[in-house]
Amino acid sequence: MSKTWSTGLIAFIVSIVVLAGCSSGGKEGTGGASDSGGGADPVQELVYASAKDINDMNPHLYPGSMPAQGIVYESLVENTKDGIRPLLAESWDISEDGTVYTFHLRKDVTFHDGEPFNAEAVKLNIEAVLRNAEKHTWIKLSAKIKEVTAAGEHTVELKLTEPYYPALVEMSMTRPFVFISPKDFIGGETKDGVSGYHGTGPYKLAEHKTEQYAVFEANEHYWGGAPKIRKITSKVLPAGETTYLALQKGEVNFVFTDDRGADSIDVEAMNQLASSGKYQVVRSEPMNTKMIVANSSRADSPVSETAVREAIWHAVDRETISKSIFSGTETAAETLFSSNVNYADVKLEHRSYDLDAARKLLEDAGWSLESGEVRTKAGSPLSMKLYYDVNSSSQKTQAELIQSTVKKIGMQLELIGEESSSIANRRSTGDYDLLFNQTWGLAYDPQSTIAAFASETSYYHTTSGIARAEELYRKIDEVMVSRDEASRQALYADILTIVHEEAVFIPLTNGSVTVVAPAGLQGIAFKQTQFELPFERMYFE
Amino acid sequence: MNIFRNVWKDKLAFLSMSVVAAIVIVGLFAPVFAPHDPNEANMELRFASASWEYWLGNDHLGRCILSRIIYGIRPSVLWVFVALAASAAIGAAVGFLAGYFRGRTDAVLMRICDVMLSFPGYVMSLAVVGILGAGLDNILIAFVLMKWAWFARVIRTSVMQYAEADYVRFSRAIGTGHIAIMAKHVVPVSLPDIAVASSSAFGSMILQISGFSFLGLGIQAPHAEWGMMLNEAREVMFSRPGLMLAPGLAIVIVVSAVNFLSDALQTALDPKLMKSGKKRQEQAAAASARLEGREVA
Amino acid sequence: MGGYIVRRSLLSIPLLLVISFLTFALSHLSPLDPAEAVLQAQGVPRITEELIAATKAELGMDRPFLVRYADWLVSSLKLDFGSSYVTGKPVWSLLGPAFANTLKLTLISVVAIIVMSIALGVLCALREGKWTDKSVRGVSFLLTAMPSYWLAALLIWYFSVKLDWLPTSGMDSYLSYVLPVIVLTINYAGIYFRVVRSSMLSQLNEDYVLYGRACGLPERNITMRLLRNSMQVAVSVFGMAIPILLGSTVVVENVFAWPGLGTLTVNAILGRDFPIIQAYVLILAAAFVLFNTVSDVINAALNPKLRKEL
Amino acid sequence: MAANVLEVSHLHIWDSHTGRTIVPDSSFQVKEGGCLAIVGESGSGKSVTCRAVMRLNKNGVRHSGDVLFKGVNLGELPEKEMRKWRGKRLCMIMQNGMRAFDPSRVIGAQCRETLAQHYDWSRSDIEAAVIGAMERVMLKEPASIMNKHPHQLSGGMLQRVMIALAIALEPDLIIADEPTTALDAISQYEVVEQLLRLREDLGCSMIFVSHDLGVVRKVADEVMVMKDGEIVEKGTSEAIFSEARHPYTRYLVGSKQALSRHFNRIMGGEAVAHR
Repeated sequence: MSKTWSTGLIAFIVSIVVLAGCSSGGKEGTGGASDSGGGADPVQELVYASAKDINDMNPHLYPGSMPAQGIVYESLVENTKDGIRPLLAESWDISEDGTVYTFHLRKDVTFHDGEPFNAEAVKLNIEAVLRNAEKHTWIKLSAKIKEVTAAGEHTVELKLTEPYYPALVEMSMTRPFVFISPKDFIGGETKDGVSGYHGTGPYKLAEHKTEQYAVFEANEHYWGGAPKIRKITSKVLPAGETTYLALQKGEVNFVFTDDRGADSIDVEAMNQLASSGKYQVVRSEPMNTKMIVANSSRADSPVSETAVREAIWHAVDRETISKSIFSGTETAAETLFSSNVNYADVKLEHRSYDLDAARKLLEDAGWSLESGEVRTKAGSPLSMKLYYDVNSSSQKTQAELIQSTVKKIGMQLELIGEESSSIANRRSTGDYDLLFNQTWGLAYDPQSTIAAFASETSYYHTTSGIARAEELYRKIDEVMVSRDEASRQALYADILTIVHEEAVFIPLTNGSVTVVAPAGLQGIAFKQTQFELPFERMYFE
Repeated sequence: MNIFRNVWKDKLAFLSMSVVAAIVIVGLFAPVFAPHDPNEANMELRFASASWEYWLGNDHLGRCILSRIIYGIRPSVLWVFVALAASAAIGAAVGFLAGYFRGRTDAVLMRICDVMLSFPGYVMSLAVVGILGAGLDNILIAFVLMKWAWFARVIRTSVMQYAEADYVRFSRAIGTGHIAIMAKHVVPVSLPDIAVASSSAFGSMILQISGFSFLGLGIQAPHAEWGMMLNEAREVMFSRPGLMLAPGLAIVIVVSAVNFLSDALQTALDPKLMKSGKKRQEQAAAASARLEGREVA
Repeated sequence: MGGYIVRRSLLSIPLLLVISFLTFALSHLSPLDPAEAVLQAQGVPRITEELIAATKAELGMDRPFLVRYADWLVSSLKLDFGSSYVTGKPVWSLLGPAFANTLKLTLISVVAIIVMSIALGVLCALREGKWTDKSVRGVSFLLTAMPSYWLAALLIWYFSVKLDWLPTSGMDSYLSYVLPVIVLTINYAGIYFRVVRSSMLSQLNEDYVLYGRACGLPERNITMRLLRNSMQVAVSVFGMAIPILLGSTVVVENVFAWPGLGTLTVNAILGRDFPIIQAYVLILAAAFVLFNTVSDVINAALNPKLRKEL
Repeated sequence: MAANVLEVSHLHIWDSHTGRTIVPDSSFQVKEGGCLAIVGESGSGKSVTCRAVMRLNKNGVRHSGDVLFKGVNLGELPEKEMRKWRGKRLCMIMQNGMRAFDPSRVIGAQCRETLAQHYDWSRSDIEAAVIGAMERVMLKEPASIMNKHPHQLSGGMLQRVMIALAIALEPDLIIADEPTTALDAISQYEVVEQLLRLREDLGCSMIFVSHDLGVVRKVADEVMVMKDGEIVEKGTSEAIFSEARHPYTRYLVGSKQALSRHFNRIMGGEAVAHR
């Protein structure tokens, strides 16, 4: 009996498997998003490649994709090149003492689910954020809001515990002070998840297939007018070369620098695409500075010495990095902020690529090359760890290049590639010698970046080891409350001079946001941050 | 030694053996063979094509690809071999104990092996790396942790055959110590089986470890490793497909040489096993058991 | 036979318990505090001591280890693996669809692997030592020696770029299955066909082959006999191919951007999303044990001698 | 005088892999209706010779020389034709019934498969023929045997199934390759009885391979003794058993005598076994 039984079993398994295969294939064929790729006809549709899933779109938490959240949710005000501009708030008043902000909301705004956007909704949203305050300590405003009151159907009052000069800037950020329909709250809260993702933005989330794609459709009732691009799809494509192929084949038709500053395809590939005539490559003006951050407070590491940091600065061949690694698309950065950044036009001495100068600095500081290839001082070697984002190929390439050059001056760098979240964690816990980082972008520079010098979550460990740390922190505190332009300018100059002299932020290049888009796409623009793009302004002729 | 003489006779096996030996020697003495420093960047030579000075051209940092391939032998092949040897040694020890003493020892040890083997090896390596963090050392640890049980199984089976042989019984009867018996009668005869088992696992381990490096979980930059080189080449795969060639071929050559060699070892052992149809069937079953050791990356 | 099935199944229960315990304990080996991992995974920009303590209480991590284990085990049986640290969604809602996607890929590949290995195995066994046998084996050796990602890259380059026949990645249509399935099939069929071949060869010398021929049966009938009998060895091997493949598609999924278990898990590992890793390991280990049990039972059905051993 | 049904001349068998000669040069004949026994130790080339006649040696094993079956040179027959002759005209009975049948299929299916190959009969005709043949070899409940797997039957029963199959096929020559070696004494007796009856009923010729001289004496008309591939002696049954010339034959006869006595005792006790 057993023999026939087994034969039957084989047949059974095989047939099941075949059936499963057929049925699944069939389903995919009908329900897939295969038609979403941009064809020859310029339909008003964009499919952009994204390394990661859009993830949880809850705007009051942090796992979600910022570009995606940026088109679904909006803040009260917007940070632009020309300063703070109205968005969901038509206008606002600030009380004499600087502690009460009164926002007058637009009256023609509804959430995607039809709920009205009004003072009550604003109050509920901000209060929900504040009830989860421990997750938002990085944004100082969250600790300074005393009360939110609805002073009328479309008037909201925000009372602060003390005056706070960057309040509006922080209100303009992509998260957490943005608004989701109160109907999506679960039990009056957003901190444990939300039941839907209805914002007020130009696009609404229509479909989300985890780890595959997310579809955003134009919001017909958008207060700023329905966007011309009818549909935006975020397609998950983890690897660079797949993205390039997908672009070539039209499976995706849009690519941009992601929120971590990494491009999913390399410059050469972009140029190839552009020369094919199907695509255009658009770059923003320099948005931020990519840099290596040195941990001055790590006493047991050579990196705590100014001379060592300066030597590294001298050993970075920015020109080559800019020319070879970025094919000239990013320019060499000699200072932490490029001079077009507000308050940053300060005269600072450039440290050029000069290995002899670097060697001399080390020699003078007592690091001598006795035997072997690595300098030593009091028996300990001149060796440090450099952390880079494992998903960014350009960081890795730069790290390897720098490692190879500093070897010539008798310095040893150990390279460690980690996930960006892990690197952020190292930055806040001080568990690093050197790591790659970037300034936060035009909207945040210099004030937010400089405020972060003193912030424990950001650059506290970077700056706290320097001799003039106290002075630095005092000046940072002063500049945040100073209301006089001239003294603000002087303070910023002092601050920038101190960190420059201490060489704790070793600049590499000025980064920009790059967009690869179909040749016919018009209206490509950028925001003041590298985290979002204004899709609603784009259109096909 | 007969086995090795047989392997010698087989031309293909001889070729494979020479290839493996050559690779091991080149890897061991990498500084002698490599024409350049594998980590020395020279951006002027970025993506340069082959030249008399750089036979295989240069990579994205202008480093010598040939030198990197040569230095890459160390993590890609030699360290894998060390991990293999470690897990084979642990497995052999357990296998000897279980196969020789039988009874309760065997039952307990085999239960443990069962548990270890019921974890899908690749999945667990992935999990261990995920928890301990990326890096070649952690991958190797994960492999040793996952592979020893499989060796223990294979070796136990082989030991059981020999432990029941008449001369072993005789030695036992005249009161020779366990360790002496094992050292004298059991270990030497099961060595060929260990060799076959290890060689059949070797190729797949090379593949798997390079796969981890490819996923970015393996060795850290700038050290050269073939999987890592492929990962680097992958970024410019369509603009410069040539970069994928050298490390890819290096892996294919080593792994096929190792596999051919393993196959030759197996056939060299065969005459003993193949005489009767019944034994052959057992062999087929053994082959299927071995298969689990040969998961693909 | 019934008794055997019961005994064999009972044996796998303690095994599953041990596995589940190790799986659960595994995430506690991490140098990172789980609560901290949760916060990091959620991308919270600033992590404070109080926040960690609050998170611990919220996730019930302040309870004793064994209590948490028991709790986790019981809910796991109901496919409730807790919530993802990163997204806060139930793990199964993420793992389920990914599992389905990987399963589709795996099953189709297993069918292709079985068909290929039987065809090639039979061909080579019948032509043992001849040119066909040697060349098929040689080629299969080279193909199995190829890293799957390398092979995948070559195939993408040729079929998707040069010829533009197939999509490069994703899971959008039937055509998306073609390349991943080919890569997996090439990698595994090269191994499995050797099993079929060697078990065919072991049957070739059996008397029933000679007797069948002596009775004037055509070769076709003889081959069918061989096939039927050698399949008994192969069936257990093929049975295990399913769980092995389920756990080994990681690299292929990575290259083809397949929204399956591998992709999900690699991301979970990089994001230290332990509940997903735990659930993944538990599910695959359980699949392993299950298939192992089933293939043992099948073997016992085929070979009555084995039944007595238990 | 009876014609020769099989004439083998200068049969040379060798292993093409190693080049080793297995049978250097043997010639022999089987008379129409006669039974030739091939005797010798294992490895003396008996089975290889039989398979050479059937053209069924393994890949590596080659042979030369003429094998004339009823005047037709089998070596020149196309393989397709040869296959039709196997079973129908030259039938084989194997040593080990347990292994001669496909272990994964029931006996009946295998019998039907064989008969269907040679006769253009309907399924029920075939069934009836098999059942009839089984009854003739004293197999009880043929219908249930047909539904059993080989491992559910005893060696003797399987041997008789093979004989039954031979009966149904009605061949001109039966080659029985050690049909009794693997059996216990009682089954041996039954099988030998059936073989004898088979010859009587069908009037066919037979090659009977064995190293059991007792059985040979009972079955064969002529005996051929092989040693290391060579035919050392050939003659009628009586001649070999009474006046063997070759020392090896004498040694065989001598050493087997003691054992044969035991067998003969059982053969003599027919009545006991039948009850």
